[in-house]
Amino acid sequence: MTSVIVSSPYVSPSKSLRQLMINVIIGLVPGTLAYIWFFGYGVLVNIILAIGLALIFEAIVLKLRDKPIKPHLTDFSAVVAAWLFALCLPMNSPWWLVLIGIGFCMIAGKHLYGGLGFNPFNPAMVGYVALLISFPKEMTTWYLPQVISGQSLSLIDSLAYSFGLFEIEHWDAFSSATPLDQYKTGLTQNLAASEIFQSPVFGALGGVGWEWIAGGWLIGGFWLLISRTINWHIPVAVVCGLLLFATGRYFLDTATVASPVFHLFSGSIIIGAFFIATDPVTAATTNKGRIYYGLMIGMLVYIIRSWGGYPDGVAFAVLLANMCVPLIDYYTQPRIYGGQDQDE
Amino acid sequence: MIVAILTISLMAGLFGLILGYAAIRFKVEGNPIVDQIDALLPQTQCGQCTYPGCRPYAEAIANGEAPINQCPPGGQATIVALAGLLDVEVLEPNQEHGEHHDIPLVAIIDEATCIGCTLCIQACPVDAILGSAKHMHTVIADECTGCELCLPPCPVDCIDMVPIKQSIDDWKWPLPTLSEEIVHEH
Amino acid sequence: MSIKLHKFHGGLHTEDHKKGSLISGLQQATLPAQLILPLKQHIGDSNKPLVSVGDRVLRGQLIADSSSAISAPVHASSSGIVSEIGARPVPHPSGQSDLCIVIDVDGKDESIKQKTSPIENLSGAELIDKIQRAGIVGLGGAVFPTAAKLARGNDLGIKTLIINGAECEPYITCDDTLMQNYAAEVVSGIAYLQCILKPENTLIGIEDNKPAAIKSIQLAIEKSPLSQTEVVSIPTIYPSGGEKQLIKILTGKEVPASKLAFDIGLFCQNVGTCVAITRALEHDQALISRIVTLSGNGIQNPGNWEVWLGTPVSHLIELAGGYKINQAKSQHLVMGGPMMGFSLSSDAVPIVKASNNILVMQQQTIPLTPGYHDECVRCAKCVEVCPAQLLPQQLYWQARAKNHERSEEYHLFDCIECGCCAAVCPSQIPLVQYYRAEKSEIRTARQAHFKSDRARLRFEFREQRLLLKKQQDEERRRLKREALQKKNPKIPDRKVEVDPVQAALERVKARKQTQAAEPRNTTNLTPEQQQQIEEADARRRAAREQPK
Amino acid sequence: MPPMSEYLLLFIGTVFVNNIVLVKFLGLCPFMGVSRKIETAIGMSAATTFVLTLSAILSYIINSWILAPLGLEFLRTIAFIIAIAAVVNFTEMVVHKTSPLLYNVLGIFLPLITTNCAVLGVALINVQDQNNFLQSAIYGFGAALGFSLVLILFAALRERVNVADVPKPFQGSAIGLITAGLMSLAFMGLTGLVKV
Repeated sequence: MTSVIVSSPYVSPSKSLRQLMINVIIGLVPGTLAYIWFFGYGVLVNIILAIGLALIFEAIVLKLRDKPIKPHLTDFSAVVAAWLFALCLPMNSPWWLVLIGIGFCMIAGKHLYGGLGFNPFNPAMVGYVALLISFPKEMTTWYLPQVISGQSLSLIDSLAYSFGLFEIEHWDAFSSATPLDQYKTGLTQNLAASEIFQSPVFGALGGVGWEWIAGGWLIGGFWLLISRTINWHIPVAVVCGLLLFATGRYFLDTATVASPVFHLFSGSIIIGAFFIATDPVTAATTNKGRIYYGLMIGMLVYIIRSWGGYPDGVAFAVLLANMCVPLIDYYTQPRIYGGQDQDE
Repeated sequence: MIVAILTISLMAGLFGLILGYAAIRFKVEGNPIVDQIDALLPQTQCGQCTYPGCRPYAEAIANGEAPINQCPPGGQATIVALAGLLDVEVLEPNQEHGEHHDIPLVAIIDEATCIGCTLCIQACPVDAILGSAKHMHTVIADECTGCELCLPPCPVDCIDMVPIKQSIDDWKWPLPTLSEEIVHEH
Repeated sequence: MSIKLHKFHGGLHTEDHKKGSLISGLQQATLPAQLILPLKQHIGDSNKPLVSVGDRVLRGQLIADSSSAISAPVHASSSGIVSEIGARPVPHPSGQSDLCIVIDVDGKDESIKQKTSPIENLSGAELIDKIQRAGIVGLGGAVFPTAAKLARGNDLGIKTLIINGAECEPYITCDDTLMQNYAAEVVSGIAYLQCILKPENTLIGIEDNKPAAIKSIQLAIEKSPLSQTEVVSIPTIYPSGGEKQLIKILTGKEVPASKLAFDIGLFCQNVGTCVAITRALEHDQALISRIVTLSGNGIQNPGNWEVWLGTPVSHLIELAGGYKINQAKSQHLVMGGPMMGFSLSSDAVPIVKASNNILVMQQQTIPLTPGYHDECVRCAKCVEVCPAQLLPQQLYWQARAKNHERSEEYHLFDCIECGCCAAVCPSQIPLVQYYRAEKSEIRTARQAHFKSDRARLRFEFREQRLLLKKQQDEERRRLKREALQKKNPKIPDRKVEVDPVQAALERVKARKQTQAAEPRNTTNLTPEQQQQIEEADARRRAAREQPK
Repeated sequence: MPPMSEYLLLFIGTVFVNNIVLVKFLGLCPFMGVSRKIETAIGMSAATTFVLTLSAILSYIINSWILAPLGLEFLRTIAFIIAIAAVVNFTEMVVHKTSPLLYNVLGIFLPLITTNCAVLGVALINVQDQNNFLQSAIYGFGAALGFSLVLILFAALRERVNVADVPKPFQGSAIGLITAGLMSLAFMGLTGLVKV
């Protein structure tokens, strides 16, 4: 009866890959809603555009490699990568920016290495960093949260704007720096921390809108932990790595240094810790390895934020840590059953 | 101008001296790599690699005269092992030296036609053929490496190569068929 | 429970599906029309048949044996005529055939005369020899010849004897039924093992989802004179029945990586084997029958049967009321459990010493061909469940890339193929098949390497021999020359430089001259000889003209 | 800035910020050639660190004590190459004696260190930045550390990518170069870390 020899176990597995990816998508929803609430539909446009383009690119590559398209596409891995990528872009960035970013992310980041599971670098971050370096102007036109600027674009207007068919008259009221940019420019003019924090952009914890969005990511992160889609090692290690440095320096000279809470709730450290760093394909696989990997990301983020050239170092930190993952895996192999250094 | 030539030649002379001393101090004899390469070869001494035996072929590989894909009995596995040891590119087996048999071959003597001339006994590199002059010879199947060196000298051509008898224990688990073929079948 | 239980890393909590086959208790299987007994039902060297076609054999008669130490003889399960000794499909993952002895059962079931000699005064070695002659092998699934294992354990000295009644795999209930029905024989089997190995204490590990079995074994122990013997109820988690895992649970010790349980003074034996030992020693009855479970959702009424070895599976399935949906085509037959068993090519294969369970599943519940499997996303859920604490995803990549060196570095041979990793893998990768393929690949490479080392030794020895022979010839020739020198010293020493070619030419010229000087026999002839020659010439001339 | 922290900044700057391989793109051929296995990469990085540090110091000595007083700055390149060749040959003999397997595995790449542009590059940069003795030693050692760090990381990465199902035309050194490109992309994040 069986021409194809199949070995045990003859068990239909419980959780499938789609399940994992769907869990991640559910986790992304709360943060994204907060994002739309504060900054309008710009980000929704980006996300939908990114997902569409990502699926098209993936289909093209799979056709070229004559691999079966349907199973690969329906495992939602491209959707998750595109969604994360779109969240890093400024709200109403032009369509071609999304196209180039997603193209680089899908091709160079993922399919050149053989598709899902083989890419050593996180595809979303590869796309984002490539854009950050090649289009600095477009990548830094961020927006004030609507509650401050009082302006809000309807869905159709922002859709039209991103395709360059809609003009906004009072341009400056819209665009401004993110809280982290504000903090960075303050640092370069070595203002005291208290002076930097006067500007209206800052709210109670971090940036005005940003702290709620960070809260959204936190809710999504807990959902991932509860549904066992990720395990706790990486997020905890990332946050500890960051806080270790932040609180350390905060006590040294409270004058010029931002409080650790600010660091925690500003920029994309929460989404980085729970969604980007924990991408299982590019993270370390052993538990001990995950702790080192997370700590490394946390520290690098702090180093880049305080002394580096870019305001928010999460993307670079993740890529640098991905680079070290194979070495971490090589040196953090757990002790096997009956291993020499038995603890008896 | 003279000063320039002088300094350069002086410096070169000084470094030459240091290297001369170092050459004596760190003299290296023999080449341990040959033993490691020889350990990877299948030791059939069959000469299909155009070298009289495995050790000469190992020496040729060590000093770079021979490529690593001239050993048909070793097949792809030996090439991968040699490439791993010497950290060079893995090559395709070179077909004109003979092809690799997945199930190894063993010589077998047809007792009816064997005239007992002992020529094959002298030719066998591993003494795997038993028998004396004018008496019937036979091959020890476990010891024969399938090098086919006993075929040419046999005057009555009574030796032929047969694959080793495979029992159920020699069955090997196949790798799962690649997912793509399965999908096309359905 | 006086002893402290330990936990092993990983393991799976799965639904055990055991209730179905326990309802009908133990039933006796009827004799089939034909018994098919494979020659090799154990790990070790194969047997040679002792009977030939047409012989009449009795129940329990020895029909195949081998001289090697690691082997287990085969006995006829019932009386009948040997109808064929040839290749028949046997239960093996490859689905290939192997040499079997086929007996046409005559229904009389005559057994050979059992000589029940007293065994109290037999020494350990004699007991082991009786076990060897009875053809007893480990019935837990390993089928390693018990006599060889006992001998090895005796040499190394055993501190703790562990009896494995865990039976952790889903669907299988043959040990459970055995413990409930044959508790006394299990305990007396343990007594014999204790008398051979003389361990300090004995632990019987039974999973806590078998309360009836635990109670019946405890009752039997209280009735028996055994001391230092204890039944331990261990938590139900797959694969707690694995030898290394059971040792870790009961003693907290870990068998060192490339070593066996003996090396740390532990001896692990299955409850089924204990019953076989009792029957062999007390009633002198060879291993000719065992309890087999028939389970799965494709069979009418699952249950446990005491089956004669060699009974074809099809006969057993008829006993159980046949398939639920009666086309055999859509069934998926597995010998063993769903986690570690292997699928059978057809239901004509016989029951052998290793078959503890026949699982009959409908096609769609257990995928026959793996279908499409996604790529590994390194989620490391397999690392969490691996009882051998390995890195299944690393082993998968190295096996895929056929990188034998790295596979061994990641301890491939410590993998017990329990199937936990493949069961939890979200990408449904058939991990165990990759590992089994890589293991057989490495084994063939090792055999080839062993063979090439032997070939090199023989080649170098031959080179030395030829060199020695040449030197001896040289030596002999030199001695002979010296002897000649001594005998007739006046012959000038041949050292004078004579050009060998020149000497040869002179010799030829000399020979030619002597030939020329010799009288030819046609010169000084007597007159009659001359006359005879003329007559002959005349006849010759006449004959030449005549035919023209 | 007390000189002590200035040296530390120079060291961190050389190893991470303007890394000799990923930012200054020097020494790429051994970087691509030897990074097939982690063990060989470690061996090669040890040898290169020894050579690079020694030749940085040696070239500083030659430049400031021999060439400068005699006004022969134009001989700088030839003199440096001679020094580097001597150091490399010396290392080759030492490695051949101590670990023949490493010697055979590195093969052609051991003598190739002489032509490794990172080695000569470091020597010339030292002269260009008018580093004093200690600075050029630190710069040499820092560049070598940077080269080793990135080489070992790259070897581990390549070992993982070799097992991947890379499309046919990209297999081998093509995917290696792409990975190196992405690595330097990541290193861009550290620019501006040290205002040097």
